[in-house]
Order: sequence, then C-alpha cells, then structure tokens
Amino acid sequence: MTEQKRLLSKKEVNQSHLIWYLAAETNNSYERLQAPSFCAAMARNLRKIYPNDEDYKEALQRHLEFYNTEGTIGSVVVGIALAMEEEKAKGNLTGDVITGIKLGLMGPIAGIGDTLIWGMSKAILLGLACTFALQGSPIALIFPPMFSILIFVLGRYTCNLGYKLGSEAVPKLLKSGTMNTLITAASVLGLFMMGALSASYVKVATPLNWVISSTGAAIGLQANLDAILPGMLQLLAIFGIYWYFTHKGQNYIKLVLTILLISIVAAFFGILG
Amino acid sequence: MTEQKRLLSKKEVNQSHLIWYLAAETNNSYERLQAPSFCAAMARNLRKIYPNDEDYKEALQRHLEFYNTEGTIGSVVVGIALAMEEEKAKGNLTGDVITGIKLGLMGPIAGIGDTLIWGMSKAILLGLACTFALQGSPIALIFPPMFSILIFVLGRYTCNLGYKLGSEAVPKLLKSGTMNTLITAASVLGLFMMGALSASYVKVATPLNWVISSTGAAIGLQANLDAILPGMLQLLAIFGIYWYFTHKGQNYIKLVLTILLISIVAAFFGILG
Amino acid sequence: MTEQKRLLSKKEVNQSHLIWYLAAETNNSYERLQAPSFCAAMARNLRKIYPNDEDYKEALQRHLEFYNTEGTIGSVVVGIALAMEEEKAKGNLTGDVITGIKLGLMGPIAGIGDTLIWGMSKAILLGLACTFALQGSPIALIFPPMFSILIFVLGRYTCNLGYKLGSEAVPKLLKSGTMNTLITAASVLGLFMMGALSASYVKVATPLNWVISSTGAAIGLQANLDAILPGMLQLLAIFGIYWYFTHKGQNYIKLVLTILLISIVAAFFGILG
Amino acid sequence: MSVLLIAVVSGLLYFLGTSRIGYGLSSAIGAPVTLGFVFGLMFGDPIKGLILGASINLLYLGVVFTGGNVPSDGCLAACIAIPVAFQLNLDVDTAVTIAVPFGILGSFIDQIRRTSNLIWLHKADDCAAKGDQKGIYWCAMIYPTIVAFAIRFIPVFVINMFGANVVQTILTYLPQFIITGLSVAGGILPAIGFAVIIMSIGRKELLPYFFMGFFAVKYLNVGTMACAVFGICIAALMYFKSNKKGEVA
Amino acid sequence: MSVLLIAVVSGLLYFLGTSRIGYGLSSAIGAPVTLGFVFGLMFGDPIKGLILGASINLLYLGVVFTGGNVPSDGCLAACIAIPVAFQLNLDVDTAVTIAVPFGILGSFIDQIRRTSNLIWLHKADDCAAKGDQKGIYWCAMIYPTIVAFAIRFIPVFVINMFGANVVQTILTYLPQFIITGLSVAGGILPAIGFAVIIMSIGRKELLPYFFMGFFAVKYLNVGTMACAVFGICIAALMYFKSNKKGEVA
Amino acid sequence: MSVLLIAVVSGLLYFLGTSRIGYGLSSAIGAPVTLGFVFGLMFGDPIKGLILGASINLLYLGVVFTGGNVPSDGCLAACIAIPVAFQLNLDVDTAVTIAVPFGILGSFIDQIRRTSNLIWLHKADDCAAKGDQKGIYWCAMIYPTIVAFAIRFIPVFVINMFGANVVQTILTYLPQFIITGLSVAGGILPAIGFAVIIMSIGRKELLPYFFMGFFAVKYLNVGTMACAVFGICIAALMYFKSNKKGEVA
Ligand SMILES: OC[C@H]1O[C@H](O)[C@@H](O)[C@@H](O)[C@@H]1O
Ligand SMILES: OC[C@H]1O[C@H](O)[C@@H](O)[C@@H](O)[C@@H]1O
Ligand SMILES: OC[C@H]1O[C@H](O)[C@@H](O)[C@@H](O)[C@@H]1O
Repeated sequence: MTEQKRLLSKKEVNQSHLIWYLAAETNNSYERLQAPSFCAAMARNLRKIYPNDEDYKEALQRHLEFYNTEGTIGSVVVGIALAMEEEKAKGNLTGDVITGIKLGLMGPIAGIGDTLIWGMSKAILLGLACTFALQGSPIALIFPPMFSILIFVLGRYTCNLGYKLGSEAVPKLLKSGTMNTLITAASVLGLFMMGALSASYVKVATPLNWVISSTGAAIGLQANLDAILPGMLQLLAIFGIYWYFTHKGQNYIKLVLTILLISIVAAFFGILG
Repeated sequence: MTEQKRLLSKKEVNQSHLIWYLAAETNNSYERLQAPSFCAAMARNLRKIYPNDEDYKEALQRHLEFYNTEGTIGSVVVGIALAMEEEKAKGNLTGDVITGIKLGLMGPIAGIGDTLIWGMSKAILLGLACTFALQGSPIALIFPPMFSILIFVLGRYTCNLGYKLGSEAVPKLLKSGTMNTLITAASVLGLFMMGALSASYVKVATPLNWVISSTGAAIGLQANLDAILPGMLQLLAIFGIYWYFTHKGQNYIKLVLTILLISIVAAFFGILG
Repeated sequence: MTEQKRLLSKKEVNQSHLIWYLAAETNNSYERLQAPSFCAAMARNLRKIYPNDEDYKEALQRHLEFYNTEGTIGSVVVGIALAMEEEKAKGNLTGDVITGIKLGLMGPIAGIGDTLIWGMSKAILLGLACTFALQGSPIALIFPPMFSILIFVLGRYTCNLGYKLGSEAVPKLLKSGTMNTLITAASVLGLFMMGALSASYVKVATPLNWVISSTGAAIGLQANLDAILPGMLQLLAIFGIYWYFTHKGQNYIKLVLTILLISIVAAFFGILG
Repeated sequence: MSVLLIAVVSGLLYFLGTSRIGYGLSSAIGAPVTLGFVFGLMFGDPIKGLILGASINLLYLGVVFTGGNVPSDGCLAACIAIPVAFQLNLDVDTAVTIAVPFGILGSFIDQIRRTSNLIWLHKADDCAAKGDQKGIYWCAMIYPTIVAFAIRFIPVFVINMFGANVVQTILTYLPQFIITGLSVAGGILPAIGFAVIIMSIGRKELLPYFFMGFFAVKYLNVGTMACAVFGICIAALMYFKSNKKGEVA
Repeated sequence: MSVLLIAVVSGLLYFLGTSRIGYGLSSAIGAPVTLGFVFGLMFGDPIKGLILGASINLLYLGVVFTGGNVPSDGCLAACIAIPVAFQLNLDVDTAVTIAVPFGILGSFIDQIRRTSNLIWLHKADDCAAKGDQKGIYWCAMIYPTIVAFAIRFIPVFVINMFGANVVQTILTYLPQFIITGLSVAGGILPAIGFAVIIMSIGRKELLPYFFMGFFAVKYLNVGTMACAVFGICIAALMYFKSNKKGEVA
Repeated sequence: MSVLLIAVVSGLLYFLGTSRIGYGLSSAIGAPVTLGFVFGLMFGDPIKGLILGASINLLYLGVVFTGGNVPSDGCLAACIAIPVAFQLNLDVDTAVTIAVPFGILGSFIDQIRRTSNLIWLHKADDCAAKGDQKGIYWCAMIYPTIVAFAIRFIPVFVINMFGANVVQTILTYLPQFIITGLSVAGGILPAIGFAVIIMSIGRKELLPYFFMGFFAVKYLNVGTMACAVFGICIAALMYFKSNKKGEVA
C-alpha cells in the first residue's frame, strides 16, 4: 500500500468504528452472524468511495455476506475493508479479493480476540471487581467500565491501524511471532490470576473429625488436609470439572446437576458442609 | 525394533521388574555388584525365550557378569535386555552385543538415577517428612512410603518402556536434551528445597553480647548479625563444610571430629551455645 | 601478546594502580580532565621502561593528552598502557597506536563504569545504608566502606588484567556478550532495588477525606487509593519526574522549584500533607 | 417495595445488560457484580448487593460467546436471583444455587433472539439492493433492539412477579440437609468458571502459573490485586524478552 | 520396659531398614524419621519419637549409595541413639551427637555384608551352569538376606543391651561445657547433609536457587511445604520451556 | 557547643568528603549518611544524625558524575543542613528541604575547583618536558588538593558561622502551610534520585523489575535488605543463564 493521499479522514474512519462498536452484536443471527452489522459500519464511507449508485449497491451487498469475528481486535478488518474498497474504486482490486481477505482474517482474529479480550481481560477485570465487592468495597465498580473503555480504545486503534496498513501488513503481523508472544504472556497472566481468584473464591471444606480415644481431643480432617496441601479440595473440584469437560464433553447442564447431587449427598452424610 | 508380535506379555515383563525391585541390592557384592540380582530378574523369562537348555544356561551366565546401576531408572535395562535376548533367540544379535549395551548404559543411568532418585527425590520427600515430624505431626509418615511407591511405579514404567523400545531408542533418549533438561529442572527444585530445609534445620547462634556503658543495655551480637543477613552463621557452617569437602577431600570422620572439637571449644569460651 | 617474560612485576603494576586510585580525580580539569592523573599513574613505571631520558619525556607527554574515563573499570587502561609502552620500547608499536587505543577505550569503559559502579553499586550500597540508618541502626556504617573497598579491589584486578592481556584481548571482551550480560543483570538488580527503596522512602499521602451523610463516618481518600494500588501517589511522583526529565530536559533547579511550589500549594489547600 | 416495581426494574436491567449495544458497554452493565450494586441501591443495601452480585459473577467469569453462542447467561441469573435473595433475605450460597438454573435458561432466550434476527437480516438484503443506507442502519441496530427488548423484558418481568413467593414456598418445605447441600454447591459452582478458563487457555505447559497464583494466595496471604500487579510484571517481562531476541533479559 | 525387648526390637528394625528388600521399601522403613515413630510407639510417646527421628534423619538427607558404598548409615544411628535417648530422657541435640559415631560404624557393617555376599555370588555361578533357576533366586535373595539378618541384628542387639548404661555413666561425668558443645554440634551436624547435596548436584550456576530457598524461609516465613510447591512449579516451567524450544513461555 | 567548632568541623568534613582522594574512599566519607553519623557523634545523638544523614542521602542516590560534572552535591547539602538541624532541633523533612539549595550550590563550587586545576595541568606539562617525575606527582595530587582545601573549607565554614541564626529567623516568620509544604516537598524530593536512576539505566523493557521491587515492599512487607538478597539471586541466575547458552537453566 503506497503512501498516497488517502480518501477517508481519520474522523470518517472513526465513524465506521463507532457504528461497529455499537452494532457488532445487535443483529447477530444464525444465518450470517455479524454480516448486517459489518455492512452498517461500512455504509456511509462506501457512499463516499462509490459515488456511482450501482457500485454502491454492489458494495453494500458484498458486505452483507457471511461474516463473524471478535469485535474488538476485529475492528482492524473494518479498517482494512475500507482501504481495500478504496483500492477497488481505483480499479486495483476485485470484489472477490475483498471478500476472500475478510473470510481469511475472521477466523484467526476471532481466536485471538476471544482469548485476549473475553477469555482474559474480562475474566481478570471482573475477577478483581469480585474481589473488592466481596470485601464490601464499592471500588469494585471501577473495573467493569474499564472493560468497556478498553474495548472501545483498542477497537478504535486497530480500526485505524487496519485502514493505514491496508490488506498486506496485517496478515503478516498475524503470522509474525508478536501475536504468539502476546498470547503467551496474556495466558501466563490469565492463569496466574485464575489461580489466585480460585484460591479465594472456590469453597469446599469437610467438617469430618475424629476423637482421639486417649485424650478425648477432636482432630479435624480439614486441618490435616490443610497441613499437607492447603486448598487440596478446591483443586480437586476445579480439576475434577476440568477433567469432566475434557473427557466427558462440555455438557454444562449435566455437570451442574452432578455437582448439585454430589453436594446434597455429601451434605446428607456430613462429608462436606 | 519393528512392530512385530512380541514374545513376552506385559505380565511377564512385570514379573522381571518385580524380582528386580525386590532383589536389586540384596546380593550386592564387591566382585560383581548387582550381577546375581540382574540374573535373577531375567531368569524366568529367559527360560521362555530359550526352551533349549544349553542356550538357557549360556544366557544365565551372561547375566551373571559384572553389572551395576541405579535400580529405579535402571529398570529400563531389564526391559531392554529382555527385548535383546528375544532378538538373539531369533538370530539377529550375538551375546556380546547384549553385554556391551548393558555395560554402556549402566554408567550414565547410574548417574541419572543417583541424582534424581537418591540425591533429589529421597532428600526432598524425607526432608518434608522431617518438617512435619519436627512440628510433632504424624503427617510426616505419609512421605517415606511415597518414596517406595515412586521407585516401584517409575521402575515398572521404565522396565516396560525398555522392553517396548528395545536397544535402539533408549541410548538416543539419553543423548537427547530431554534428560539434561529433566536433571536441570530437578537440580533447581533440589537446591531450592535444600535452601529452605537448611534455613530451618541447621542451627548455629552466638550468645555473645556487650553492654553499652552509657545506658547499661545489653546488645546481642546475634541480633545484629540477623539484621545484616539472617542465617549468616548457618550459611557459614554449610559452605564451610562444602569448602572442606571440595578442597580437603571427603573425609567424613575427620570432618565430624573437627565439628565436635570446634563446637566444644566454642562452647567453652561462650562463643556458640 | 606472547607469553614472554614481562618487564614489570606485579608489585610495580600495583603501584601504578595505587597512584591511579588515589589521584584519578584530584586534578580533573575542564581542559584535559584526567590527563595529569593518568600520567602520574604511569610515571614511575615509564622510567623503568625507558631508561633513555628523551624517550621517557616523550612518554610522559603522551600520557598528558586528553583522557577521561570511569576510574574503577578504567584501571584496565592503565594496565594496557603499561603493556603497550613495554612493546613500544621493543619497537613493536608507535606512540600513536597507544594514544589511539586509549581514546578508543575510554568512552565505552566510562559508560560501563558509570553504570555499574556509580549508577548501581553506589546507589544500592548507600541505599541499604539508608535503610538501616532510618531504623536508627549503626549497621548502616558497614556499607559506605564496602563501596571504597569494592572500587579498590576491582580496580586492582582490572589493572593487572589489562597488563596481562595487553591491548588485544580487552577490546574483544568489550565486544563479546559478557559485558552486555553483566550490565543487563546489574540493571535488573538496580531497578529491583530502586523499586524497593523508593517504595520505602518516597513519601506522598493525601489527608483528604469525606463524610458519609447517612452514617457520619469519615472515609479517607488515601485508604481507598491504597486499596486500589498501594503507593499510587509515590509512583505518580517518581514517574512524573521521570517524564519531566525525559520530555522537558534535565533542568534540576527548575524541577526542584516546581516540586516546592506544588508542595506548598497542595499544603495550602490541604490536598497533601 | 412493590413487587411490580421490582419486576419492571429487573426486566429493564436484563434488557440493558444483554442488549449488546456497544459490545463491552453492555457487558459492563450486565455483569452480575454491577447488577448487584444497582439492585442493592434499590433495596437500600448496596454493599449486600455487591456481595450477592460478585458471588454470582464468579460462576460466569469464564464464559466466552464463541461463534455467537451463549453457553450460559449470568445476566439472567443475576436479574432473578438477586431480587429474590433480597426479598427473602437469603444467604449468599443459596442465592448462587438459585441463580444457576436461570443462567442455563438464558442460553435459550438468546437463541430466540438470534432466530428472530433473521427477519431483519433479510430486510437488510432488500435495503442493500436499493442502496438504502438508513434502512441498513435500522436493520442492523434499531429493529433488532426493539424486538430484543420484548424478548428480554417479558420473561424476567413475569418471573419476578411470582419468583419470590415460589422460592419461599419451596425453601420452607426443604429438609435441612438439602439447604446445606445447596450451600455446598454454591461454594463449588464457581469452580466451573475457573475450569472453563483453564481449558480455554489450553496451554498445559503454562499450568504451573495457575498453581503459583493459587498457592501465592494460600501460603503467602497475597490478595488478588497484588497477584494482578505481579502477574502483569511477569507477563510484561516475558513479552519484552521474546520480542527482543538476541537481547539478554 | 525390659532392656531385652528394646534390644530385640532395635535389632529387628535395623535388619528391616537395611535389608534392601524392595529397594525403596527398605529405605522407607529404615529412614530415621520412620524408626523414630516406631520407637516412639514402643516407649509410649510417638510424637517425641518423630522429633528424635527427624533430627537424626536431617544428618543423612544427602547420603547416596553411589557404586554400592554406604558412606554413613543413618539407620544404625537411629536404632541406637533413639532407644538410648528414650531410656535416659535425653534432649534432641545430645541424641543427635550420640547418633553420629554409629552412623560411621554402619559403614563398616555394610562392608562385611558385601564381602559375605561373595559366597552366594559364586554359588550362583554354579546354579547358572546347571540352569537352576530356583537356585539363582535363592542366591540372589534368600541366602544373602539370612546372612544379613545375623550381621545386622547381632551388633544392634548387643549395643542396646548395654548402651543406655554406658551413655548414662559418661554423661554423668561430663563437664557442662562439653554437654553444651555436643548440643552445639548437634545443631551444626545437619549442615553436612546439605553440603553433600549441594556438592553432589554440583551446578554452581544454579546455586542462587539454594539462596532463594534459604532466604524465602528467613525473610518471608514460608514453610518448607510451601517451598516444595513453588519449587515444583518453577522446575516444571523450566522443564516445559526447554523442551518446547521455539515456543515462547 | 561553640559555633566556631561546628563551623571548623563542617568545613573539614566537606573537604574530606569531596577531596576525591582515593576515589571511592572520599565518596564513602562524603556520603550524607556517613556525615550524619559523624555530626551526630559531635552533637551527642549519633542515631538522630544517622536518620538526618540518610534522609538527605536519599536525594542523591542517583547522582553520577558523568564526564566530571557534578550535577548536585549531597556532601555540601549534608555539611550545612545537618548541623543546622541539630542546632535548631528541626524535624527531618525540614532539614531535607534546607539541604536542597545547597546541593545545587555545590555544583558551582566544583566548577571553581576544576577551573583552578588548569594551573596545575599546565605546570604538569612543564614537568613532563623536563622528565620531572616528582613534579608530576605534585601537580596531579598535592597542589590541587591544597587549593581544593581552601575552595571547600571556606564557604562551608562561613555559612555555618551564620547559618543557624538565619534559618531560625526565617522559620519563625514562615506561616504554617509553608512549613507543611516544605515537609511535603521533603517527602517527594527523594523521588528525583530514583527517577534519575531509572532514566540512567534506561532499559524500558526491564521496568517491570522496578515495579516488582516496589510492590514486593508494598504488598509483601519485605525489607530492602531482603530485596537486595533476592535481587542478587535473580541477577546472578540471569547472568549465568545468558553466559552459558546451550545450557538449560
Ligand atoms: O467467536 C467470535 C465471536 O463470535 C460472535 O460474533 C460473538 O459471540 C463474539 O463475542 C465472538 O467474539
Ligand atoms: O551408583 C549406582 C548404584 O550403585 C549401587 O548399586 C547401589 O548403591 C545403588 O543405590 C546405586 O544407585
Ligand atoms: O563519566 C566518566 C567519568 O568522568 C569523570 O572522570 C568523573 O566524573 C568520573 O566519576 C566519571 O566516571
């Protein structure tokens, strides 16, 4: 992509991002998922790119084809699509290429975005919110808006980046090690935080105890388990469920019912409580 | 080693391991060390491999030659030897090759096993046992049997591995970086634990103190040493002994007598105590 | 540099280092900086190298040319210069080469020395001294002399090293990764310690608080800031100044006045205090 | 407070929290911990609301809507369980257990929404063929949101009209061990959220970091905020290190 | 308790702990900490037994029988010092000091065993020549164990018959500073075990991990169990990292 | 104590602390923390002296004399502020604030010294031309030191003769909020030293280590000595690791 004069101003690119930010999920349907939202994000700027009505209609229809990705990092594709349409208007590209690149990018970007944004950032920020909330502190309320802002700022940045770099640089970026490094680092943070949060917020303990015949003193099983490895039962619960999911499939309802059943039976026999 | 039908069942290989587990050290002699034990581990399965009496006798004699390695990881050699004898019975190998491979493997495996099993695992597990024991907790008793079980399970696994992979794969494994990586990781754990354990269980302190003329208050030397670097004297003891061993040779008796002497003299002058 | 018999004894090399240690900065002037000190360090041994008066005078004049480096690590250049003069006396070198190598080494060595010795070692040792001093403990007095000794011992070592290796090995060492690794490791230690020290010794807190209308209880802003991120205001101060230095130039006086002004204004309005 | 008001507010909150307007914006409103605070204000005890909300939120920390699917819906769970808990003065564990089935129910509600969206998708096709920009905006944002309002508001409104009474009746007749059991389950259920995240990160060779976080809390009594700070430092070092190969640190 | 009974049990335990039957099995029984518990049960104070056993065990943590050599024998040390300590009600440090010389003595006893094993080795040669499988089993396991019983049992039995009295007499006549000195030595002697392990690991560039463990206990008041947990995490990360080169973490 | 004595001692200490004889030797004497102790002995309260000295020293931790430039002079700051603080019984924060302007003044004094050194430099040229070895020693060490004595001693002597009274007068007429403000500034000023060091290390990708040290103190209540120990371990591991590439750890 050469350093020529670009058609769209920063403000116009931002407008596309704003629509995308607001609408990305509002008309998510089973047939074509985020297609109408993507089209809406493009609509006004496509009008500027294609003054000719026929071209404009064709472009709108092109962006109503099946599309689905993660919206934050995926904002980069909105920017790229704008840049590509601009090139097409100059006759340097065909519509098929645009659709092809959109389809090619949406998968990997969904994977990255779902991991970094929804799997990590949301879990960490809301996890911290829960920490403060459970101590009764309204400081908790700082964290959820931080998530909204993060998504907005990151999306705006990537959308502009996409428009600036066009269709060539971004796939290169995805292939380079940087993304992988970022995901690894985020995974480390995510796992570390989940460890800390689960240590605090999963609760399992046994009230079982036995009486020493000679002295009459009661010894609690839980105290002994804690001496060996504190949180043993919590880890058992977490990795039991982990095992269940990885070996028995992700049947959420069955899992919840099983936990309820085990809990009630264990409560009945006084094993847990 | 091709994926042909194998002569020995898993149960029969396990029987060899069991004998080895029980007997590896019972007849350890100055002349040929673990030779009779190795021969005993092989004996029954050799009978199956060599129905012919003369071949059988020759095989027994072959495994009564000098042999010594660490028994746990060394179980892999029992498996390999069974696989090789099987090949020999088919005429693919000579007895010399079998003896050569046994002799070639026993050195490095002794090094690895003595380090990982006796130097690290035993020290760590019994170190944890001591920790609980010194707090008066019978939880200590969990750890020694864990060592027995570890040795049994690891030995069974490696013995079966050896039989499965035969004589080719194992030397490759030894040369690959994996073993080295494992030993480094175990060394890190070992050193870290020894640091923690020695901080708790080496005890040296000085009762020396002096009185400030103006205020009459007594100031303990030990408290000041602790302010600079807690455990300074303990480290001095440990690395003094380390220095003694590395520079003056490993004369254990002389070292113990020296420590006794120093302790009594220091006690006499009130420097330690 | 071949392994031939060397002219100067260890004691004579040490004498040069001693003069350098004592005098490196005493006659530091705007014109030629450490030149007279370097010349003084060389003087006696040059006499031995050049029995001929004219050669001696020329040599003294050569080492009165502009020179400046960090004195501790820079002791290595004293040693190298002695080795090179020895070679020149044998006719293997010209004076220009000696001056050239001195000028070439002084820059990088100043960078390394200023970083490792003055930037890190001094800051860390005096930082620890401050820690003990602020607790009222005279143990603080251990650390400043440690700095003097460090400089002396390191200088003596590098000076002898320079003489032994001569003019070839040292530039190689500078280029090799070792120096870089050392500086990185020292930077890590330095940053870690500065973090710890600044957490203890930068002090900013707000006395602001508000009263909850319903309960009448007062809530301190500082307590809430600490709940979110303890030391937030301290970090703000440190990185505010950092930002000032990197963006507004290193005008120390203006910075101090700004801090005074902000402090007094904030004290007036009861924001800080 | 009148049950009607509670039902209206709950319905509105459920709509706002799942409208998806602004992506992360709607997610922040619909987070159970946020909803807990709002309900708390309404019932006059915002702190209790926060605690209820956070306890429910922990179950849904790990939920990711991959490919548009909503595997479980913490917002619905919160919009039912929190007002019921306030009305009946239930303890936290029981509230969590009540939340669970509604979290599952929400998954179905979203399927209705995504099916109904097909109407506006096809209408958007027509607009595109006509080059009708404004029509596309309406099909992408306005119409689906109007329909979503009905789909979201009505069920929550209805359930809240009768929910507290029904739950009250049930709890009165439950034997003690079941109450205890529900409370035990309430403590275990958050484990699901954590297990899901571990699974979705899916890098087994990084699992030791999970255990380091876990035992940092257990052995060193470090809070989760402190863990976040140190975790960020570690992750940053790791990122910088791999990105500057050849460099040392 | 009769001295005879004590002597018999001690002899048996020493045999079991050094029989080497089952390799790690025998090692577990012969660990001083295990023996301490068993003796403790016998003398009616298992907790005191554990403490005595552990204190002695620390001296022998680093012992590895490289090439079949027994550099010192913690099992013998325990089988003498623990019963004596119980009988005379000695404090832990004194018991440790008494243990030391017997640890050294055990090294010689094992040399007798390994010399005697030559008889069965040569008998095994005959069996092999005859293809006598059962004979080889006996030569490898049964005969050596029978002889080992005698070699192990008798000395411990004899020493325990008279040990307590002799030690008693000695202690009565010792000046105080020697008692103090023995106690000081008892605190220092475990350092041998640690020095041996550091030396046998022999990777100087990894020594900082030793100091991190040491000062984790000193400065952070972290227990050894916690150190084990974090140490395992660190070691696992290190192992995974080197084994997946090209990967980032 | 007589003001004259104080002024003489202060002048001498300032000379010793900036004489640069022995490079690090002079630096150790001139460190405010050392000076604080010496002044403390003189005023009969060495502990208070240590605390005053250390508080001032923190401002100058990061000062490096790159290229011979003295950006600020902690030694002068200490040789004025500490005796004044003792005489007027000032609190630590006020002492720190008084120190600051003198630290800046010291920068100018050093410029005088380095200008005056030109005389001896040119004299050294003559000696070299004559091959006069002893003359070179005098020009490099003795003459500059004699001149430095005058340059260092006199200003500190004079200021200390009148300093306490002037400061006393000023403080009496200052409104309270200025005193508070000075104290606030005294707490912030050390941040300069730390910012300078961070900047001079200049490796942004290593900044997380700064935060780890910072929050280790904040969250884990670890002392700075403990941080030094762990920091050394980490740095050593890093150094060994990069130097033995191909090795694992
Ligand atoms: O999985 C990619 C993507 O799919 C859908 O569009 C939504 O559920 C998003 O939240 C998700 O990120
Ligand atoms: O050193 C290898 C090996 O030698 C002997 O066989 C025994 O002492 C083993 O415990 C040891 O592992
Ligand atoms: O910057 C190099 C060097 O310059 C001058 O010679 C002195 O200030 C030294 O302290 C410094 O190390």
